[in-house]
Amino acid sequence: MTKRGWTKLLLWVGLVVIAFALPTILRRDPYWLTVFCLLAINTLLVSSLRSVTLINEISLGQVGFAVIGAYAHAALMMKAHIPFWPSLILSSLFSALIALAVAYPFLKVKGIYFSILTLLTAETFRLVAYYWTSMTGGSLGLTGVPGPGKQQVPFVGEVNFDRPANYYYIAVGVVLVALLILYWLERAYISFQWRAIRDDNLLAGAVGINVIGYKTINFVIAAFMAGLSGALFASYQHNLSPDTTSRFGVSMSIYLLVYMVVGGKDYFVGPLMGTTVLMLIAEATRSSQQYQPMITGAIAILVILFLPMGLVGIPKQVRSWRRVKRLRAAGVDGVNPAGKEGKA
Amino acid sequence: MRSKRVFLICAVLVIGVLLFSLSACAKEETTTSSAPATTAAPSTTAGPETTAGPTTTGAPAGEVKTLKIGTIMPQTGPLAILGLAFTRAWDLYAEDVNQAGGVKIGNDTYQIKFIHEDSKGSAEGASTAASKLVNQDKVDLVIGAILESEMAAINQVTEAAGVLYAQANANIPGAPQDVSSDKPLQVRPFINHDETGPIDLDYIAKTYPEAKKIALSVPDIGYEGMVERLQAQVAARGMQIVAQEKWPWGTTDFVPIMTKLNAAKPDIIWAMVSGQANDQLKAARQLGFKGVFVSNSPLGADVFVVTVQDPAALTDVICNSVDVTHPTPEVKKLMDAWQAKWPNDPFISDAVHAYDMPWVMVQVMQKAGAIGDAATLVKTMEGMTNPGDIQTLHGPGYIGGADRFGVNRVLYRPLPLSRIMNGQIEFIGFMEPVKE
Amino acid sequence: MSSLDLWLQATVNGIALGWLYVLMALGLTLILSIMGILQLAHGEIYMLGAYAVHYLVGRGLGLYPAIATSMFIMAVLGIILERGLFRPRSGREVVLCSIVISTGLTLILTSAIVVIFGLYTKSLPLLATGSVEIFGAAVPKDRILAIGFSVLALVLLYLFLKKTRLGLAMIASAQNREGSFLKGINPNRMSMAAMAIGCALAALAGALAGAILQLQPYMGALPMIKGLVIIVLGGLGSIPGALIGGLILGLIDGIVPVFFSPAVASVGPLVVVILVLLFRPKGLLGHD
Amino acid sequence: MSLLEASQVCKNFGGLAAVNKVDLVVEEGEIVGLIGPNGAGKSTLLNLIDGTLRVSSGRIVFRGHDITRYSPHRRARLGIARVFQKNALFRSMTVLENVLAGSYLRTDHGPLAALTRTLDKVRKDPGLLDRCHELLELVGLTDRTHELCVNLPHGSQRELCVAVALASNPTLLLLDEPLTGMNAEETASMIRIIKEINRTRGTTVLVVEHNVRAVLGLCARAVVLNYGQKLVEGSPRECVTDPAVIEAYLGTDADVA
Repeated sequence: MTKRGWTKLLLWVGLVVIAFALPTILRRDPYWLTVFCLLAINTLLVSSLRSVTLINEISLGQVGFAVIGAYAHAALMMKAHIPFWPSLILSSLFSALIALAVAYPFLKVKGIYFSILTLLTAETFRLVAYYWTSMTGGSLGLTGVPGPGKQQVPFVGEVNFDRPANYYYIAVGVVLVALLILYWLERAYISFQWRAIRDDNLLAGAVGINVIGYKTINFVIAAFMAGLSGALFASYQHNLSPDTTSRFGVSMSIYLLVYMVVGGKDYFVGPLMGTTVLMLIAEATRSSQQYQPMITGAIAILVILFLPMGLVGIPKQVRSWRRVKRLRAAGVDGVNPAGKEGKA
Repeated sequence: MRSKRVFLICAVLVIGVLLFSLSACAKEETTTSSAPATTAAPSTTAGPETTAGPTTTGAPAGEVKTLKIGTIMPQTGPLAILGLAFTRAWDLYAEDVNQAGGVKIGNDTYQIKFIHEDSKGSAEGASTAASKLVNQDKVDLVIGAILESEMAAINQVTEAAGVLYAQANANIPGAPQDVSSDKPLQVRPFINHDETGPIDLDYIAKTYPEAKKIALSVPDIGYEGMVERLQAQVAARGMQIVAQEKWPWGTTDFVPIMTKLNAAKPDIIWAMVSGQANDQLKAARQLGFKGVFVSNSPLGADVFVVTVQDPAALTDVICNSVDVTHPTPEVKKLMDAWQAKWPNDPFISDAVHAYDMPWVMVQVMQKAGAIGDAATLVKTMEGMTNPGDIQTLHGPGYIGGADRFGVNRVLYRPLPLSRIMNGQIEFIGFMEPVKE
Repeated sequence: MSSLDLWLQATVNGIALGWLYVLMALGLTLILSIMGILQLAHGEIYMLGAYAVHYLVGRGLGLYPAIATSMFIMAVLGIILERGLFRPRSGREVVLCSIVISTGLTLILTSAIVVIFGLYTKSLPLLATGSVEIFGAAVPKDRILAIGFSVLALVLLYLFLKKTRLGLAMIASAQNREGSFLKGINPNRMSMAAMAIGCALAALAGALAGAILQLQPYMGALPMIKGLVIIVLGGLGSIPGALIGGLILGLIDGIVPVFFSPAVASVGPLVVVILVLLFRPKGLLGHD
Repeated sequence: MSLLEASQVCKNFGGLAAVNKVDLVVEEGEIVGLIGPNGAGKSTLLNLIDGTLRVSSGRIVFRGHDITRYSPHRRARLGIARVFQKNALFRSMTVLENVLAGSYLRTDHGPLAALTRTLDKVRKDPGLLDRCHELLELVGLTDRTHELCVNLPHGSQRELCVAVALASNPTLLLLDEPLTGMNAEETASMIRIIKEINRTRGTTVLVVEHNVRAVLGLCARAVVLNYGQKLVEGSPRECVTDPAVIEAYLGTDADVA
């Protein structure tokens, strides 16, 4: 392992340790745990969006798969009385299945069209949830989505995971496992094919890579993760509503993209960084309520204009600025003395 | 291999932290699950020890404390205008009380402090805000929400923390998110405008005896129960509903809906509780509807006059909202305070409903003799069922609702009735809600 | 009212709405095809245009001069936005940058309007009151006027695009960005013209919609989605496509809620567009 | 049986026939040149053969398989490789990685394996690396293995394109204007590489080229397209002296002579 690899591993372990120690550090303050719980769930959703960018597409429809995951989880637990864990997996799988069903025609559409297509699809899923009153409760919302309930934990005893402070462990744990899977995929051989497709899909096809096939795998995995985050959210919130202002509205789809870009879309920790920074800024600026969207908007624009690599990319960015400065300085040194001499 | 060993150490470390942290929560489980957390002791502040304000009577005694009320309303997003009206009314209420030296509850005098939080119009925003208010700010009471999903989200947090929750507004009375016996700490110091059905129908029967056919315009947000109730009330008066159209939340153009309703040739178009009744009136009149237009929403008659503009359209319009052109002295006082503070913003009639909410809750606390624990307060409130037990800006009211919602936790008070003729607002009077 | 009258009424409503949608969609389609970006803040330009009219009318300007001024201001704003924010920078992903920048812009503009004008719903002076009868159906006069203005604006736009060098260059550039670049058309100038025209059209649509309906800080979101649906339906860069798409969507919005349910009216077009994208990824009248 | 048989192949864009009823036969082991003036449909025909575009009508048979409806990657699997006209490379990758990516077909064990095997393991497979280095040696890029491909000069990028295409060990190599934008030295080197591929590996080559002189030196047989139709077929010498071809090329006499 290289030195950088070690630092990276150490940082990750530190992050995980802090994540699990947070409840103790915060003296089990349910408010901050609520915030961090949502943060974890959102990070997963943003990571799923980032995972689609690996095939050079911008999906504005991850929220649509979160809707499916959330309502499927609610239906499985409330109507079919399936326990929490199987339901969590099944509902995510269901979301992935829907993605698989639409993948072939969807992935033939590229670029800006793909973005519009996914945006409208997510909106369609939301509207279906809105109008399918018998299943989803419609605009009235669905109340009483169960959480994991009391569960036996080895060495610890019975823990009631319905309490927000304890649900935190489930949310963070599941999200960590999901992120680990996504991380694995980026180290796996398949990431090489995705990269090839991202760089040039015609050439990828010409060297024998099944472009639609590998894109489908990516899309389905991303939908699984989005569905998982939706299901986690359903059990966290215990009630769901498909209003435009809810987290299933169009604006959330686009927000996710902002989270990702602000964090740095080329980095695996980008979504985590972006979500954390923007959500914590939103919490910190609670008092300046009507200016809050303005702050988020300004951050988004500034980052795109001045930090194209995002917050995680700052060190790299600074290094490149320095290099440019050095080169300029060198250039000036090389040219200017003569000029000065000439003037003098 | 070295790296494998490191991974092992890391894994052990992570699991260790997890178990340690979890064991803490299992321990806490056993200590706290038996007794719900009680509200924190209010902090004491120095201040003038007089009591006045709309609710206070009696001589000053005891210490001056702070009554902390957390509010959760949409402050950003499309519903923010409602949040604005409500929070401003609450600030004015706090000003009234605090300038008069506070409110006397039991032996102590309380200054009122509001902490406003933004629900962003979403359930997750509401629940985060509730969690902050309850766990960080340690408020004594939570008021707020507009959407049903937000109410459910708040109730979940307040119920777990043992804090009283007074819900603002109920778009859909009797919905699963409304007050009920399975939510022991949720109350509604707010009347529903669907209580106006019999009042409006009786007035129409008297004023427009030949009008029998009603066309209903219904927002598609779960009003089925309210429509059923109205149907029974209509049938009891020998009228009939000839058409009914549902429109989705967020509709701005009502011409298609009104086209269809108008096609049934109704005598009356009835716009069920919605903030867009003015747009509906405009559309109906533009399409040539000449009959009676009823709006039982909290939308002020003055709003109709300002937005519809055309006097020909502003005729035979019946409103149940606060009539700001014919206010009671108390409402006038509130409007003046508003104008003094925000001279550029017209008064929003929802503020009247909002002002009553903390006032009602304070009256309950006064009756209970302490800001006390939530369960006692709810019990006290349930007992205030005699007319006149509660004072509101609209006159004497009482707590009821058992016949409709199974629990007596809903405010009832007189409802205003106005009519617009040729662009002029006529105030008919205050009507007592009728049980039907 | 007979069922025929109902049809007629619904159709006229639909056409009136459709023309407003067309104004939105034309701007979007020009911007999207010439600049290759997704300008999600176009709905906010529409909102801003309406508020500018409101402000100017409040300062004593007549409604029509106010609309003209607002269109001009928005055109200038469009040029500023293009130069300052949307002009592609080397090495950046254009689509991604445009989505994020326009999202930021949406947030900033909406909350700026809230801070400046407050949350209150505002109204503009009515274009007209009452209604006229056409074949037995009552048609609101203000809608007829709105159709008139939209058609006028479109005729002027058509003449501009067909009769001037700049207009012809814009059409060429909308149909084939790279090709026109090779033929010596300056893409930056095209982008500026597209933004200016698009924003002016959005301002007109906003002002007309504001006069027919009402002004709110959040009024831009719905027309934005409608605009996206239309340009996909009609085909990117296709001006007749935007026209036809807008009218189709207007008719759907006018007729479907009357004869079917609003649910069908809101979900239907989305499903249609998804299907169109799947089978003709460049839209009904789009070209490769 | 011929290696590739395209019969009555048509491709329409809207109303325009870019390729119109073209018959093309390529025998195993030969180098065939495809020439014609601008817009004659040469690249389109190549796109139809490698599957980037689907034929409007007609039939394409490769090694006895009817591949008319095959997607590009299935054709690649059968042994068709392609070098695109513009320098199509995996832009974010180094020179070596490009060739590794080109070797996909030799490392593919299905999607499940792709999900479970790490990239590092595949990358460090010694057999694979040897092959890649061999290819880089062939095109003369051994000293730039770890450079980002976009940093190479145009000529070297073109050579790398050939290496990427060869990495899948194709039977038929389709080259789309491999010599455009090259100086004399680079052109000579590219021609040498193509000939060597054909000689040592037995790879059949179908090359579209503008530079008729180069085609004369490279191919044993040439096909001339004009307006989407086949004009003449025969030895390069025959082709360029054919009056119809001269007419088609009118104005570019210098090239022909």
